[in-house]
Amino acid sequence: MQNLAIIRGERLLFQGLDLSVSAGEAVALTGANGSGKTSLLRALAGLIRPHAGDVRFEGPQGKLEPEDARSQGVHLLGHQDGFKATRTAWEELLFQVQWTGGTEASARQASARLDLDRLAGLEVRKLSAGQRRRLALARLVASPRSLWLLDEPMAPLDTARRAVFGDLMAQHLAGGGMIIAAVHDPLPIAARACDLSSAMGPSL
Amino acid sequence: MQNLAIIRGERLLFQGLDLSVSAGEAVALTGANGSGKTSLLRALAGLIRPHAGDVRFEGPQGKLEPEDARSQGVHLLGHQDGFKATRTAWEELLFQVQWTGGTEASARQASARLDLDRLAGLEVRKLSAGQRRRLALARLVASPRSLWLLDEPMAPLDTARRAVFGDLMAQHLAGGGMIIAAVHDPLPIAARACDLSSAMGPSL
Amino acid sequence: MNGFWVMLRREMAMAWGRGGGPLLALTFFVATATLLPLAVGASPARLAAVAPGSAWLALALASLLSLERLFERDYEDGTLDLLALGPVPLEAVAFAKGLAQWLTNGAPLALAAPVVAVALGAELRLVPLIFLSALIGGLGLAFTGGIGAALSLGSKRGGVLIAVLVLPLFAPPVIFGAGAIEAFAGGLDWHPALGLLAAYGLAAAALGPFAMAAACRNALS
Amino acid sequence: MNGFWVMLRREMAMAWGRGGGPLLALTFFVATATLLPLAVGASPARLAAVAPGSAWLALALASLLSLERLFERDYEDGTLDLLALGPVPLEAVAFAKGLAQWLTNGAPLALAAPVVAVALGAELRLVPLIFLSALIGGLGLAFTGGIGAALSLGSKRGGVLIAVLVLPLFAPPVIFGAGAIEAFAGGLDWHPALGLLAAYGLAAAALGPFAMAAACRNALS
Amino acid sequence: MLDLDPGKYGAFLWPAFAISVLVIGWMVVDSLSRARHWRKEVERLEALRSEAKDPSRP
Amino acid sequence: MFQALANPQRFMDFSRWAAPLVGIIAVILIAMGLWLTFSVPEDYQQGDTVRIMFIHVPAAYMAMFCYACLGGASFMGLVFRHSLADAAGRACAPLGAGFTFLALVTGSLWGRPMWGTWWVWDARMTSVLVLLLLYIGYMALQAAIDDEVKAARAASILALVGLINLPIIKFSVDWWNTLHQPASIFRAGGPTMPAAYLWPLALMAFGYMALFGSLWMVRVRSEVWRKRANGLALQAAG
Ligand code: HEM
Ligand SMILES: Nc1ncnc2c1ncn2[C@@H]1O[C@H](COP(=O)(O)OP(=O)(O)OP(=O)(O)O)[C@@H](O)[C@H]1O
Ligand SMILES: Nc1ncnc2c1ncn2[C@@H]1O[C@H](COP(=O)(O)OP(=O)(O)OP(=O)(O)O)[C@@H](O)[C@H]1O
Ligand SMILES: [Mg+2]
Ligand SMILES: [Mg+2]
Repeated sequence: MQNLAIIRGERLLFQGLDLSVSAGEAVALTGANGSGKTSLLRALAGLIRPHAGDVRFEGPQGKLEPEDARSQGVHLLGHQDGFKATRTAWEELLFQVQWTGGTEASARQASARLDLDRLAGLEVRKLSAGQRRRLALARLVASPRSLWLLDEPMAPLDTARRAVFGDLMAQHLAGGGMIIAAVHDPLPIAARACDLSSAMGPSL
Repeated sequence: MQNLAIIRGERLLFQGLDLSVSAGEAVALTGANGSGKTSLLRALAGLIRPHAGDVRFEGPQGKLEPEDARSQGVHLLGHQDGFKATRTAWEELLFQVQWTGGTEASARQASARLDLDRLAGLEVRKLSAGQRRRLALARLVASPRSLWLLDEPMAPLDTARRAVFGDLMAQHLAGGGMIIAAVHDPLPIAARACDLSSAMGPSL
Repeated sequence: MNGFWVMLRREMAMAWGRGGGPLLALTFFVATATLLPLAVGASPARLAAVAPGSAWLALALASLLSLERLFERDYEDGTLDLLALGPVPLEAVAFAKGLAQWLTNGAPLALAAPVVAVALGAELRLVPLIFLSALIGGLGLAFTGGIGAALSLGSKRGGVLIAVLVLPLFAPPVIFGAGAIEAFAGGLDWHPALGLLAAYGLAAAALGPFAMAAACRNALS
Repeated sequence: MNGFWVMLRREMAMAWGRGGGPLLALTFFVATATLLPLAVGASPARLAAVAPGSAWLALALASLLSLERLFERDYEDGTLDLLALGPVPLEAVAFAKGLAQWLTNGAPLALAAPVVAVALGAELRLVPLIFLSALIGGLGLAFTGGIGAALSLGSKRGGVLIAVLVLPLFAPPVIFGAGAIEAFAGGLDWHPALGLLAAYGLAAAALGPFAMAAACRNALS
Repeated sequence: MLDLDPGKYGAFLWPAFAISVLVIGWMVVDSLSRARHWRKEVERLEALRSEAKDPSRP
Repeated sequence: MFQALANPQRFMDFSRWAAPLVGIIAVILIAMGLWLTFSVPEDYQQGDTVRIMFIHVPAAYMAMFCYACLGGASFMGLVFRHSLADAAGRACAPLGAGFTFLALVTGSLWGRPMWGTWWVWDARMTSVLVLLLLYIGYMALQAAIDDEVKAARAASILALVGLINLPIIKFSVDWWNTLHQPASIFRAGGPTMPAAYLWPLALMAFGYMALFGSLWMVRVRSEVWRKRANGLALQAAG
């Protein structure tokens, strides 16, 4: 699926933001703390309703219903990863993958790719911050959805894993995917910069 | 209070680690994901019991009981910050400061220092990731405890705030404090490096 | 519909998962029923009179306790975000949750209800009706309870708030269920009460998911 | 001891804070008491017989519901780490929590208990004793309940597990409390039962904090 | 001289003894089978380990 | 004794022959007890139902005795952090729950002909039911926490807290007058029971006790093995 997303969000935080992302493109959202990066990502995912303006999705065959686009084409990875602390890493990964449209085989592949096989039997509660983040990233890899909305995805990863994740993102883009990532440190891939601070008032 | 901490931790994760920190010193703990940085910090704080080895604290007048040292000389800031989502930022800050031995005046000063005054009345739930982290850092500044144990303290902060936090750390050290921080990116202050990966087996 | 099954399977697995699952709900049920005689005194005549009704009360309270977690955990740990972006609408998710709740808590409780009632002194001939009414009633309790659980998301005192929101919704099934048993015991016609109970359960299962989904969306935004 | 007051003030503030606080507990109490007649039938004679006891039952269950949050939230959001590194030992923290629970939930419930009992048909002369026994009993309920809440930290099904752990510990106060009222109503000597109730409450307040603190440390490690 | 006829009380006496036999039997069987299971498991794993340690054996 | 057995290997060596031996003693005692149970004369009041006493009372004693053992093991586990003590506690709980269940059921089967009811909510019976709930709570708590060490410690705390139930059971008949018999054996001033009944009762009681001892050792052994197997499995996994 090749999507073209056209976005015009507008909130008390920022006004008149225009942003459009097309297949194969990555956007690095930057901005001071509280400038609205997380809010923008959640609005794109349809979890919060923008004060004004709207979000449109387009597929190769023209306009898509936002509901359909979101239920089949969007991965949101926020600060909270939705893992149940007392289930095993593999149980949780498998559920998230199947829920977002992947299969058991693709989950297995992603787990190998992110070096999770030896952690699969551990309870999520016992994973370290970086291990847990890798588990969350595995879902993105395992179930193909074209738009990735990432909120500070790399913070807890160590250097080696950041490089791996950079490769994964590059591969996603090469396959026609799109990425919008809120970051404070530069992304390890080429990305269009979008600074929210410029679109708003004084930083909080 | 000027402490000298002598640490010999030993766990299944790493063995025979020896580390001692004296007044005015900062240590940057690095290590791959899962190498045991968080576990080490929690062991230093006395929350988990090391498999072997022990943690000792020394004050200017000689040995300190670990309980006393921990209940009066240690700040631990982990991934979880202990804020109640539905209370206001100020209420939560004030409680944490008073609990760790500070006063209302010092809380007010720290809030100004970290640029939190405009957020004081907001519920913690509404703060952005970086704002919330700043709220957590304010506690360290407001109640004087000599050993700071920090777990990836800077990840959600924006560039300007990282500089501010660097100043705060430098000031703490200058006043005879100690810092042990688990990080993936370099600290903005001079710090002795301690790599956990070298003391352990293959990374997970 | 694949998403629905994935969801249902997960909910069932989490409820039955290691650690006992329905066993704990049953134990709570038994324990509540144990406290009752301690509180109202042990005279058998007095107990027998209130036995079936009290079993129903314990049923409602036991359901209530297990309800609190229905959405709250998912809300706090971010699962609800994920569920909102899934292949099926939140209404189906809510339905799966209610159904799983009924199957993993309501059904075992329905099995235990007659046992508890008899232990408190109910007559043996009431057993089938107590089981049936508890089973049907459980459907209503699960789905109306879910509404309360969803509405209290993000509030400070979930537990008590749910109770306050849900107890009024629990009143009709308790009336109908206990009423059917009462009628049967008194030799009256118990079909209407049981019919009303079933109607209530089905209505709750049909409408509840919409309310739950709306409440979840509201909590997320 | 300064730390103790900071802690107590915070707990009280959180309980009374915006959103209702004890009001919700009271509402739950009233609602439970309302369901009872629905469940056991409205015959006044039957109700009056079980009235004081049912008030006690509702009291125990209402305490139970509000208990779940006593430690769990603090455990999950990292507050417990902070509390473990505070100026006073965890035992004092646990005591402050139990005390706050009693003051903000037990005391209002004790005020409501006589009202509910009278509404269900208890005699007026029972009122002072119902209040007193509920107030004293609340102390035991708060502290033994806290033990269950702390023990179930980090387990899979907090709510129901607490119920299972705590209900056996609730049995003695319910027996003593309801027993005192029963004895008084029957013209017997009610002092021994009330004395036992007070002894249980004091013992729970004295020993409970140690068990709670041990359980919290265990959960953190 | 064994008095095995409890008369009208048989309905209570025999179930009491029967259930005692059942429960005690369950305790015995459960304990022994658990012990057996874990003993076997230890033996199996130890065999596995000695195999792994000794690469000369196939 | 404790010091010696606290070493798992020494315990294994000891229990290897002690468990079957005590088991055989249990069988002999219970067999003799059963023989006497059915050969003593009927009670002039209770008739043949008095024979239920010989399984009811030992079960009731064991219910309490197991809980006392559980409390002791829990205490040792908490204070000395010894894994064998945790295993000892875990081994007590299901056995104790079994005996408690038996005490309840046989008591109730005895109560029907004697008092005309299966169950009354008097203090003795209720407190025994509470004992069963405590056993269940202990096992449920242990099952609900995955970290084994933590589970054992949490359950131990519960077991210690629950110890207060034991005096309540023991003295409930004295504190409240209820349907249930007051103590007739372990009382100040010596037993009040006819000697003819004392013998089978004593045999059965000691038989139950020996049975518990034997099964307890078997269960502790399987706990030790289980730990060893888990350790080996972890090693094998790397
Ligand atoms: C379910 C109901 C019952 C329960 C839970 C129960 C429980 C107990 C317990 C815990 C004990 C040992 C207490 C002690 O050491 O003092 C005991 C002893 C005894 N029970 Fe029961 N009992 C029940 C029913 C009955 C009935 C119906 C009878 C007889 C009519 C009976 C007769 C006795 C006798 C004679 C003793 C020995 C007392 C002594 O010598 O110390 N029990 N029972
Ligand atoms: N529910 C809410 N009600 C009121 N204000 C809110 C709410 N949620 C967020 N805000 C405010 O909106 C602003 C933007 O928050 P957001 O989380 O989007 O920032 P961010 O750019 O992600 O910052 P960070 O870099 O710190 O993560 C913040 O100032 C925050 O206080
Ligand atoms: N309770 C536990 N039981 C078993 N293993 C655990 C437990 N807690 C942590 N671990 C394991 O211990 C290792 C160290 O975890 P820790 O959180 O200390 O790592 P870390 O160095 O902080 O890593 P990161 O950089 O990802 O935060 C991890 O492999 C983790 O899976
Ligand atoms: Mg953000
Ligand atoms: Mg870490």
